[in-house]
Amino acid sequence: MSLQVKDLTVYYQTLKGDVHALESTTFGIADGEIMGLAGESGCGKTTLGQSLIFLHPPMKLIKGGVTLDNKELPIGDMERMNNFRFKKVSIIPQYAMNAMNPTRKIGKMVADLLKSRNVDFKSLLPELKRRLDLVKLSYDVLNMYPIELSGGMKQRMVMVLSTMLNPSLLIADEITSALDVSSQKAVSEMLVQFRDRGYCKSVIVITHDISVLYQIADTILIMYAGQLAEKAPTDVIVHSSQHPYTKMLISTLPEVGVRYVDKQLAGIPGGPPLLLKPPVGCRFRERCPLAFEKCLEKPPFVETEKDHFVACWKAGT
Amino acid sequence: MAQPRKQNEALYFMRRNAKLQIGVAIVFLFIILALVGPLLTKYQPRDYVAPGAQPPSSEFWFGTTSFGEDVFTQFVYGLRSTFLVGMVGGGLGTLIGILIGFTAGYRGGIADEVLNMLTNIVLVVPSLVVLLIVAAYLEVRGLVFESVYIALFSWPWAARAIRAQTFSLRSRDFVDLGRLSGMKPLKIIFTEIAPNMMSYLLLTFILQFGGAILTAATLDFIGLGPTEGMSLGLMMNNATTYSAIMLHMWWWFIPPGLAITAIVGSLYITNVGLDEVFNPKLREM
Amino acid sequence: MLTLDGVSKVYRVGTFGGKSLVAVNDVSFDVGDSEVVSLIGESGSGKTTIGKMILHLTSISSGAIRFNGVDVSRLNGRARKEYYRHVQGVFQDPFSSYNPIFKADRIFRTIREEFFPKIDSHEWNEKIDSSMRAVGLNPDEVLNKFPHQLSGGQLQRFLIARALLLDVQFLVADEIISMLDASTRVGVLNLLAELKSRGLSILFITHDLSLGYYISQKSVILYRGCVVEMGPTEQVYHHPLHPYTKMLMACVPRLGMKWECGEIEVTNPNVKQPDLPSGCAYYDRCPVAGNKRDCSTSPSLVEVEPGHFVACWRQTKQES
Amino acid sequence: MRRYFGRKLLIYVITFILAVTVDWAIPRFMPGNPVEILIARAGLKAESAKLIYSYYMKAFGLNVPIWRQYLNFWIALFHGDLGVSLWLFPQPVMKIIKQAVPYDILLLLPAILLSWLAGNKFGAYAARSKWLDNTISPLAYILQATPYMWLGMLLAWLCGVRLHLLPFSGAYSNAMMPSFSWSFVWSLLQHWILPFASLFIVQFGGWAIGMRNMIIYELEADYSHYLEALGAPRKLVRSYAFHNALLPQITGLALQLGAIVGGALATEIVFSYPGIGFLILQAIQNHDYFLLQGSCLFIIIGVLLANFLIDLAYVLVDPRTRVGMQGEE
Amino acid sequence: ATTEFPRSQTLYTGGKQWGPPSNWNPFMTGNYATGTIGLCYETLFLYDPLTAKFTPWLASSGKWTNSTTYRLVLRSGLAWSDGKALTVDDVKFTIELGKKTTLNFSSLWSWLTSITKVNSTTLDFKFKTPLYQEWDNYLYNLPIVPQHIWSTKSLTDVATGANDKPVGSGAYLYNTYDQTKMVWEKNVNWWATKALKLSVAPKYVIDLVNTSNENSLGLVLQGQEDLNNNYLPGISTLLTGGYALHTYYPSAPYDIAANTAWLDINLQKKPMSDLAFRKALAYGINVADIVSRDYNNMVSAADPTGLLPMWNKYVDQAVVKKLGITYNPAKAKQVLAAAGYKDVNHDGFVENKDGTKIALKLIVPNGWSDWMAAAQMISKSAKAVGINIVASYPDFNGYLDARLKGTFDLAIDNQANVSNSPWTYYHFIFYDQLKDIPTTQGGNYGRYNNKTAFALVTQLDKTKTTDLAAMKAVISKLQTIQLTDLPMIPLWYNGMWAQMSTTYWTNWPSSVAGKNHDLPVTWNGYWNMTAILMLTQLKAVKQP
Ligand SMILES: Nc1ncnc2c1ncn2[C@@H]1O[C@H](COP(=O)(O)OP(=O)(O)OP(=O)(O)O)[C@@H](O)[C@H]1O
Ligand SMILES: Nc1ncnc2c1ncn2[C@@H]1O[C@H](COP(=O)(O)OP(=O)(O)OP(=O)(O)O)[C@@H](O)[C@H]1O
Ligand SMILES: [Mg+2]
Ligand SMILES: [Mg+2]
Repeated sequence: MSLQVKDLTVYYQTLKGDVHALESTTFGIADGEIMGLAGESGCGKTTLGQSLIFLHPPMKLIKGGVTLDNKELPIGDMERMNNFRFKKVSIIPQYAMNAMNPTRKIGKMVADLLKSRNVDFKSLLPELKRRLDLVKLSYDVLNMYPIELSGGMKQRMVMVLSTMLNPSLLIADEITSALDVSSQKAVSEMLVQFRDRGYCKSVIVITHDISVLYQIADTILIMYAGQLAEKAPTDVIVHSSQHPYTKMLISTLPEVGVRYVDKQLAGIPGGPPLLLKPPVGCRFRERCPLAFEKCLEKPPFVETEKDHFVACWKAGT
Repeated sequence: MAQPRKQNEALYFMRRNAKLQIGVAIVFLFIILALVGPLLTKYQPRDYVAPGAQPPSSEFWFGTTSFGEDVFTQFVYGLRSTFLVGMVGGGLGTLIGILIGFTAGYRGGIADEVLNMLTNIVLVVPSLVVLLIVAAYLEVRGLVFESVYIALFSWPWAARAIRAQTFSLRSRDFVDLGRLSGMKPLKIIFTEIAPNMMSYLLLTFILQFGGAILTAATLDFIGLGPTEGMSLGLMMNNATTYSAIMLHMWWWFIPPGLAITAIVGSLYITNVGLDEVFNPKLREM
Repeated sequence: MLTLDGVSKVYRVGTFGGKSLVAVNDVSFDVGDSEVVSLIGESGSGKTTIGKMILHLTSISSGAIRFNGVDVSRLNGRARKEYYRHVQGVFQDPFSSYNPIFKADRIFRTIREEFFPKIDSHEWNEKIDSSMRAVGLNPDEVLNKFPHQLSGGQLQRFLIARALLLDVQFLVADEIISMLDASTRVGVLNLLAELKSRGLSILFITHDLSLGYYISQKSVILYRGCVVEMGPTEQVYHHPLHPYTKMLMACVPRLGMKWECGEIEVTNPNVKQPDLPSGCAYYDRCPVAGNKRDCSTSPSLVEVEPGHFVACWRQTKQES
Repeated sequence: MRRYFGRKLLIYVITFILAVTVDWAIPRFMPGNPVEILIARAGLKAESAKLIYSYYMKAFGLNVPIWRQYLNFWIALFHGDLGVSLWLFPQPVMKIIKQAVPYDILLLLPAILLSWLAGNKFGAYAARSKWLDNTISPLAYILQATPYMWLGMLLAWLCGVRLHLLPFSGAYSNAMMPSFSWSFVWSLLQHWILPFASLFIVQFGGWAIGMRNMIIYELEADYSHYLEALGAPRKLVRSYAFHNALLPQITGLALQLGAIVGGALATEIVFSYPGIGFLILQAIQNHDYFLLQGSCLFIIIGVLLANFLIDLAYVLVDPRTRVGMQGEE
Repeated sequence: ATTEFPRSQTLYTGGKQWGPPSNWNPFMTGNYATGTIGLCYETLFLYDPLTAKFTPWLASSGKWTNSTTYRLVLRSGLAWSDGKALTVDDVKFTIELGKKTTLNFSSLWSWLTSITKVNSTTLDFKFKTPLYQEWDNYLYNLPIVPQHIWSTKSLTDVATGANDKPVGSGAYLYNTYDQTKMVWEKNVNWWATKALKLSVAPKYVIDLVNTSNENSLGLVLQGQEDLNNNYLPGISTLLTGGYALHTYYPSAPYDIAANTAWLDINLQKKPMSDLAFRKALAYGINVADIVSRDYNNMVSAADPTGLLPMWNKYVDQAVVKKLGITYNPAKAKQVLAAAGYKDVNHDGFVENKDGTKIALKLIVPNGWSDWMAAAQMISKSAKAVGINIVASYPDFNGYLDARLKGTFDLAIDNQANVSNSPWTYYHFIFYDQLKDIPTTQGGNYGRYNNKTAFALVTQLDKTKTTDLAAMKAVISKLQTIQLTDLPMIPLWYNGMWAQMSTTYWTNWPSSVAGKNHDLPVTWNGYWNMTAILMLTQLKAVKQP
């Protein structure tokens, strides 16, 4: 196991009280695994990703721990965590389009960043060039300013930069959401290539587009309202999921080939609960067609089959 | 995104924001002084009530001028004009700014270009210098008139800010929706756009208010202020012409300047406070 | 019902109209009665611009849009208001469609003020009630709330209900579900389909091919402001003729069907930089483009099958 | 890029023409006749005054139609001729202004540049922690709100009258004529300190505040978060934020110039510093239309020119303007 | 030029120059640099107003040989500072310049016929109608310029040229100037050293440009300015403050009276056209208050005739006793009531006889601080008797304009200065404004129209200066008219403001017996009223 998250609980501290954005999450990612992280907007995907690298106020670590390559990740300690950031854990943020300093040449910024991490920029140049080639960026981009690049190019540049030090864990937050289908495909495939070439060991891909995950992820983790719902290999999630939420979610996705006149899809009625004062027990209870009394207790996230974890009292039954 | 919640929050933050409270408190203190001050004194600002050049005493709280006018009386009347100039000058400046900002921001196109150019022109012209020219040739100058011509040169800042805001609000979908409902542009501006900028307009007004006070003080000091009445700038002007500095009559020139500094400074601090209240990004600081 | 006839939109950017940007280039298509037409294209291809021109929110640079034979751009004052009685729009971001400082149902009030100033309250409430039910909202649940207290799906339904208050015949739906969550988007989508069956014509703007497929009878594929292909949805999706459409179809991520591994990015090997000032807009990315000369003029739409048009020199050549 | 400059230049040219026209027009359409004043001032014998009146009208070019006067004004302007001063008759306005300009440069240039640099450094420093921010920023706000002349009066009183530390009037000792001697330079410096200080202090507050606000915004920007997430040291993040925050401060400088010049005016008056501000006051008090016109014109041109230079410089330092360079700012 | 001036040999003056020195043209009376006439160019005589005596200066004597011929004898051994001799040709040339071009004294030629050179030191002036009073005025005011330099100048330059680096005959030479000062350097070859055994004490006279009252006060208090001729508010409180200050009179009013401040009344407007109203006004103004509060007793209240104290002998006390008006509020109210001015609407102010409101504006130039305060006080004391006067401060331009065009109601004015004859005073009050276009108004801004009075002024001008009785007779008639008709109301005497610092120089002029009684004033026209002699009396203080 490259990454092991145990009982991680992170709240946002706000004036109205704590937002329980991440509650007792426990899961692992194997070496070389690309794990997709999906769920509705606001379910805590970004929070999870951020917690693993840059847990800053108003986020607050309530409990839990993370180990990466069998070493404890001091995620709650800003200073100590710095030794791991970029080198061991890295991120391609949701806002990759604006992630680069608009007034510095890209090359300069890369150099500054590397130098500040005590890495010799010069000696990395050939490698940098190789990776730029891989993502189809010309070497000249280093001499350009971010605004001279298109959105997709910036996205790829950040991808290269973030993985420059071959981190064990890469967190890719919504990196394809703003792209056209063609670029989406390209970027996704690059991500796979990065993993394949060992630029990064394990990857967490955060998105709400399950069909993209289906293309690239080895496993998919479904979250609902701050809690884990289900984790399993991609095919299992798509074709034989056990959590009612996952099932319903998959079934709502329109696809080319499905027409209203032929087959009417149904949505999930209702909406997710507020995380400020989340209901006890299973948080999906309200919307779940299968809900019963037991659901007032929080279902544990258990392995029902090999590599298949579900948090539902009715799972497997 | 969520404004009503924001308003409640705003209240909450207002109560917690020390800058805002201190700023508002000081400004209010002076407003009250301006309101009740004239009742506390039995003199008129230009009355000769005592021997000249008296230092502050229990009878003449701020001392007297060379001629024996009561500095305190002048001070409280001066405060009144200061607030008047702030209100009228700042208000009018904001109003012109709003007018031009809304028009430019909402209409866009050529109207925007032209107004923008006008704004830029007035912006780069050293306004005080032009004010000097204008004021120098006016025979009789009143307080309100002074406020008006201060406003005529101070609006560009407001216009720019409001234009930018309008510009960003204009492209919001609810404005388009308003148009789809057949609303007239003016109605859209005032019922859809303006309410969303209230906090912004308030901030703009406060800045204009402070700016007008400072400009007026400078004009008065140079001797181009109102030809009648009393103002804080005029007090400083008098203090210099009658050599208060050389004669160590500090009680004559310190209060007016101090009041201006305190009022304008508090306005600025209030502004930051309000900004912090309205702008969640700054709250964390 | 609605016809676009050679519509173009040129934005002037820079001071005093320095540069110009052709956002929409000579677009023609029509939407029939009770028909859903989906307008598909990537970001910046001019979809929204077309929608806004139809809604008379932006001026038309050239060409004409006709609604039941009437030139839309001529409408002003009362006539324009009358037009809005029949043609309405719903936009992408449900949250920004509401003025955040007012309650959500204010949008109804505006409609009443502008279109039904004389109606009495009872009648009006009834009207609201019925149109709310039509969009599947429970009035008691949603009335008198601020936008942030409602979900995106509810807000979009609200907007549709608003349109239904009027005698609306044509709806421009600009990416109305792309901001919604998977769990709620289907509901709104189904609602549109339902409205269609009640006789409404819809221009469904999207960049998501599967959504377009799900709902529309006719699809128009837009690329850089030009229509590259259009026709009955089935034909366009299953027999794409234009290389761009083909590429799109290949890139759509589908559950249960993995992308074919191949070129990471599809580009025209002949082109280093987009240096074609005129001509086929897709030339620089086109993998099948011939040499430069062949594509140096812009191809016009050619009907390849009944109702199925494509603008590609290759197709045209094959034909002839 | 060319378009950008073209546009800027257009604005400047229009501004210039308008400003000059206003500058020319106001005295002419105001009541009163400058020559009458000159004569009244001379205390001439009535019998001679009549003769001298027509003589002066001609000398000041006031005896031709108004449009002709306007034309002549422009023609003269391009010959560097701003007319003859009434107050200091028969000195040419240009000569008087030329004598004053060095003092303005001496006072304004260091005050503007140093306060800008120091204010920005200090503002960046203040944004560093809540504690610093809560103590230093309010102080900076107060400084910014201080009327220039009042601070000047305070300084003059404290440092000059009370403590006898520094002279507070004029540009150098009355016992000297300008020369390249140590004693002269020393005297110049002593007289310069107080007016400089009052300009510096007020502006310093303004820049510090501006910088503080900008930096806070920059530190909240995505690129800052990205850098932090990658573990970049605070130093790097701050230096990026500082650099980016500095850019708007440059445009701010251009926009503030007019106001600063206004402040300098008041300061020069307090300290009887013989710059253009002081000239303007004298021109106003002595009804010297031509000198007033000339001085104001000079300031306007100066501010426009400085603005233009800053615009130029800005393009060099901010790649966004260089690459984007489209309509919106 | 010199770049540093040793303090102990330098006299710093100030008070005349309100702007940088801009010209040294003695014919540009308005704004030539301090000392241009007096230190550099000299006049034929000096005049001492305190003793009413003429002192021969460039001239050694002058007298009327008959009623239309004046014979002038020039001193011998006179020289210009460039070494050339100063001769009668220069004098003749100078005065004839006024015929060639428009100079301030050009009107002289309307009654002067010719100048003839009798011999190398003597000139005869032939007059059509000799104006004796006015001629005497020229004798100590007309600067003599060197023909060898001025004959090369164009006439424009003569009239309005700056005349840089002037060459004169006086005690000082042009040294240098800058924006803040004019520097004069002692002329070691000055003719008077030999001829009159006079030697000026300071090596340099530096006249500082006034920038503000405050600044001047600071300089004087710190001993950086030795003589200041500004009105410095507050100075009287400092005289005893250990500042080494000296004034002409050791006690109030401290300064010699220099001119009369009076109230111009616009006689063409209602109700000022009514004599009764003017009388009430005159009774209603509390001048003592102005003197004590505004001026801290640095001025004294004016005589009802307004004639300066030095002209006391011309005041017809009988007339004053009979007609003179002084502050008396009760009387003012009584006069108003008697004339039918009543407070109809009970606002505290009387209304016109026809019931319309009276609201008079009293204008003084903005920034003239002592006058502004005085206007306030006038307004206050007038209000006390029921006359509504509002002080108003247009700027100087507006003030002049209102006065010239006659649009004002009331104004404070002080243009008639000390001179050799009360004629200048009456010429100003009874100036026949009707014969002049407004632009060249020479006085009488109230538009008083009385042909008799105008004729009397001319008659006075034509009276021989030696015929004191005749002069008095005319003046008495003028005073009767003045006090009867009240065309203006005299208020107070402005002083020859002179603050002297004894830090570096002593032996200043003083009223004290045994001290020199020269006028300590650097204003234009005062050097030749004995101020130049002050420089010969000064003694440097030995600095430790
Ligand atoms: N700064 C914050 N302060 C308070 N609550 C926050 C903050 N940021 C996020 N939250 C709350 O935490 C929860 C999880 O947010 P998060 O951003 O992780 O969701 P997400 O799954 O990434 O959503 P999306 O798909 O919209 O990015 C949400 O309910 C959100 O409202
Ligand atoms: N007001 C405007 N001024 C200038 N250019 C504009 C304006 N509005 C749109 N454009 C440009 O016109 C082009 C088409 O824009 P449009 O919004 O129609 O695209 P879209 O297909 O709706 O894209 P998206 O999917 O991102 O909404 C874009 O290149 C855009 O930059
Ligand atoms: Mg997220
Ligand atoms: Mg769009």
